[in-house]
Amino acid sequence: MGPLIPNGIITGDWNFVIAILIGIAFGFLLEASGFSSSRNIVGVFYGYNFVVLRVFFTAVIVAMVGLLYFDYFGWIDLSKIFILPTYLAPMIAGSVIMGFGFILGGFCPGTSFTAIAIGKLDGLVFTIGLYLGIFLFSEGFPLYENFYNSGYMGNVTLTDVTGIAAPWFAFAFTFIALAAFWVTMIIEKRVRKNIKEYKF
Amino acid sequence: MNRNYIFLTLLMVVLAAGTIFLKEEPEYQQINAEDLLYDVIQPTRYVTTDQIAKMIINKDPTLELIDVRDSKSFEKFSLNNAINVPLDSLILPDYQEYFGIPGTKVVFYSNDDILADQSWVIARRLGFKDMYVMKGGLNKWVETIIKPQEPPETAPETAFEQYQFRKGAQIFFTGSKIEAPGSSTKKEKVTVRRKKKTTAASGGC
Amino acid sequence: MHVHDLNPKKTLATLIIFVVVIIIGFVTLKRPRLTYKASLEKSIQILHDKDACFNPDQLADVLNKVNGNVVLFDIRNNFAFSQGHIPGAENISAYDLTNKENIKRLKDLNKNGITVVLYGNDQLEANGPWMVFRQLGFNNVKILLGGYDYYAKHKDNLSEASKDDSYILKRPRYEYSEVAKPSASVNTDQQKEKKKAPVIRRKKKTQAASGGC
Amino acid sequence: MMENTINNNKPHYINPYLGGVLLGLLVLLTVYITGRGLGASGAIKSTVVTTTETIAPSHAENNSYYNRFLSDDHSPMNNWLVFESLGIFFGGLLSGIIFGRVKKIRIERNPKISGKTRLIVALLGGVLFGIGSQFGRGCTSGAALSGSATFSFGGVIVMLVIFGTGYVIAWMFKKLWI
Repeated sequence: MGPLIPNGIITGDWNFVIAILIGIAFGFLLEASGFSSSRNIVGVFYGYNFVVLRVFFTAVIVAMVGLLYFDYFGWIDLSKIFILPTYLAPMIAGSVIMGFGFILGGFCPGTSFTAIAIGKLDGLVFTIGLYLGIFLFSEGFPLYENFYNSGYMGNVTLTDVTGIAAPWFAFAFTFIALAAFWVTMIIEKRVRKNIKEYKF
Repeated sequence: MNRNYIFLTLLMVVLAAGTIFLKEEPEYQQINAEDLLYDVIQPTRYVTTDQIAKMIINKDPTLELIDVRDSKSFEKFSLNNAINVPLDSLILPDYQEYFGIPGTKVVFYSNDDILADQSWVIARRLGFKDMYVMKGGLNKWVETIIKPQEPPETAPETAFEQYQFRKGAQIFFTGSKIEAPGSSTKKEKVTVRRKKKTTAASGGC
Repeated sequence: MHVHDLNPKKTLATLIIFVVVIIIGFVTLKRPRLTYKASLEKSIQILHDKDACFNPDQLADVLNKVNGNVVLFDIRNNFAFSQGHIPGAENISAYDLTNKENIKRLKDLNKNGITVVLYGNDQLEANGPWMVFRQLGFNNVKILLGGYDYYAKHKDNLSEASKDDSYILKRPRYEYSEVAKPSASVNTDQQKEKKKAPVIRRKKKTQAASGGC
Repeated sequence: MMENTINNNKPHYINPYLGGVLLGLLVLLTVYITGRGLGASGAIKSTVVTTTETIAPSHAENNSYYNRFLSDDHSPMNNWLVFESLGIFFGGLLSGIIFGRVKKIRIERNPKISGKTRLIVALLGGVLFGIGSQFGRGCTSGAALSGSATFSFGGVIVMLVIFGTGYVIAWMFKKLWI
């Protein structure tokens, strides 16, 4: 049955209506979970607010587990969904750069949009920065085109790389995530004792 | 409150652990057994040697001939541009790359048609489409294309047309001359007509 | 100050809804009516298994009532069956063979250890159904080599079929490389064309869709 | 100590696990409908490509990066992710209105740093994130969240490295946040 659009069950006309609706749900969840505040987000790195870790990992494990069940039920054909291609070296480099950008800016692209929506100037500036960054990247692209395309491994999944079946990864992720939730709950309580209440 | 969190944690662990017990993915993507049973009783997969000859002569780019005999026989003789995929290695991933190429018609052939048909069934179970079996196989190929039999006088017009096509194809595949003596002038006319068609289609040859 | 709601009641409710969806999935899961019992490797082995086939001389035993553990299924259409068939054969056309009742019958016959011999006009006609039933685990289903055509030709001396092997297919009847050899007046251009290395096509790996995010 | 119950009149965020479960279900729904996950940086990329193409079309065509996303039949703006990102904005607005967080324009910052510093740092962060997201083939939502959820090897790498880097370098920027 699914995925609906690649299987032609939903035609292209509805595509963008669906895009907006999904976007609204996404934006709502990001904002309602507290991602419109950079200080909430960065809290994950300083131990005073682990909301990012909680939301993010809960989302990943629910989606992972759900996908496996839905595939089993024949609702989603896992072989037809888009698997992000892996370019190992540029991906690692890019993620390190993103890590810096994350801790400096305090946002990631999606969350900065919601920050703009509730009137935060830093979110707007971050988005302008994103625009400039991508612009700079594109202008200088010929310089690192080879690097950009290096380390290509194809649209590989964890199973393709390690040979371990997907459910084991789902289980391992779930286990690690749940353990992390309990540990961070304790850490957060301790850190907050030593920190003055932050206002935003 | 803490009790609810413990319950949540346990629920999630159970859900995740449950995925491990879901049926393991089959090694190969296979079609539903019922669909396969339905597909094998359709005679639409059979194509004649004439059709294949025509496609080869026309250099039909969609044609992909698969020789399912063993490699020894394949080396001795094979049809033009055929690929050797012995039945026993059909399920090896390396060989599967030959199948499922968009816009191609896979045609299996063997000495007769049994082996080719068996390959067809296995490949169909693997989910590949647009596959055909050359009915009669190479034996029929020899009888119809390499050594075409002249139809009896009483045969309908179409049989003669077919015969003339086969004679043309024979030249294409063996390079032999038509036995000019013995054939009546009337037939020669027909030959010319058929030949025209084949040459027009075969282009350079 | 904005704080996060710490009460997980709604979370629990949502997750339980998710679990309910999964349970619904399990309940509504359609089990396929037929499943492969033989792996692909096994399915190919079956094709080499002589015991999966039924020789015409074995058929003679059945017709002479020596072997009563065999039923014959004529999978041709009604018309062909009425024109002539092996005595005692039942006409179940290939299309009907996939019926629920007939599959159930095959299952029962399998349980009772009765061999089912499928035949069509030739071996090819029964090949598909025979292969699939074998792959579905019906180890009692066999195929009549030579088909009805061979039987009709050798009706009277079936038991001598063991000496004759013309019903065994798969063999080349000609030395192809010899037969297809060009005669003296070879057109060299054509020969070159024939010798040309085959253009081997392989499926392109699916291309990565453009930027994800 | 933190309060266990929240007064509904007081603005608050939803339970993070609730947000997570719903977000996970949303990823599932998105994959179910579109066959691919969520994303955000792609929309900015489309905007960059569109503006460059409008201002300097020949330049855009000569650049091999822009060229990947240019095609004659439709504008790169006509992109699934652009509409999705518009939705993100409106979704954020909706949530902000419901929970009473939409206020006049303001800068959120650590009281120890000036607003100007915060803006400069945010801009720099944005630039870095923009560059990084192109190398990483996606940002936190596209690569890390949706990628990991679909078991993509690259997605998991991106997720681990982003958070790993964050933890490693957090001490350097401590003054910005606490």
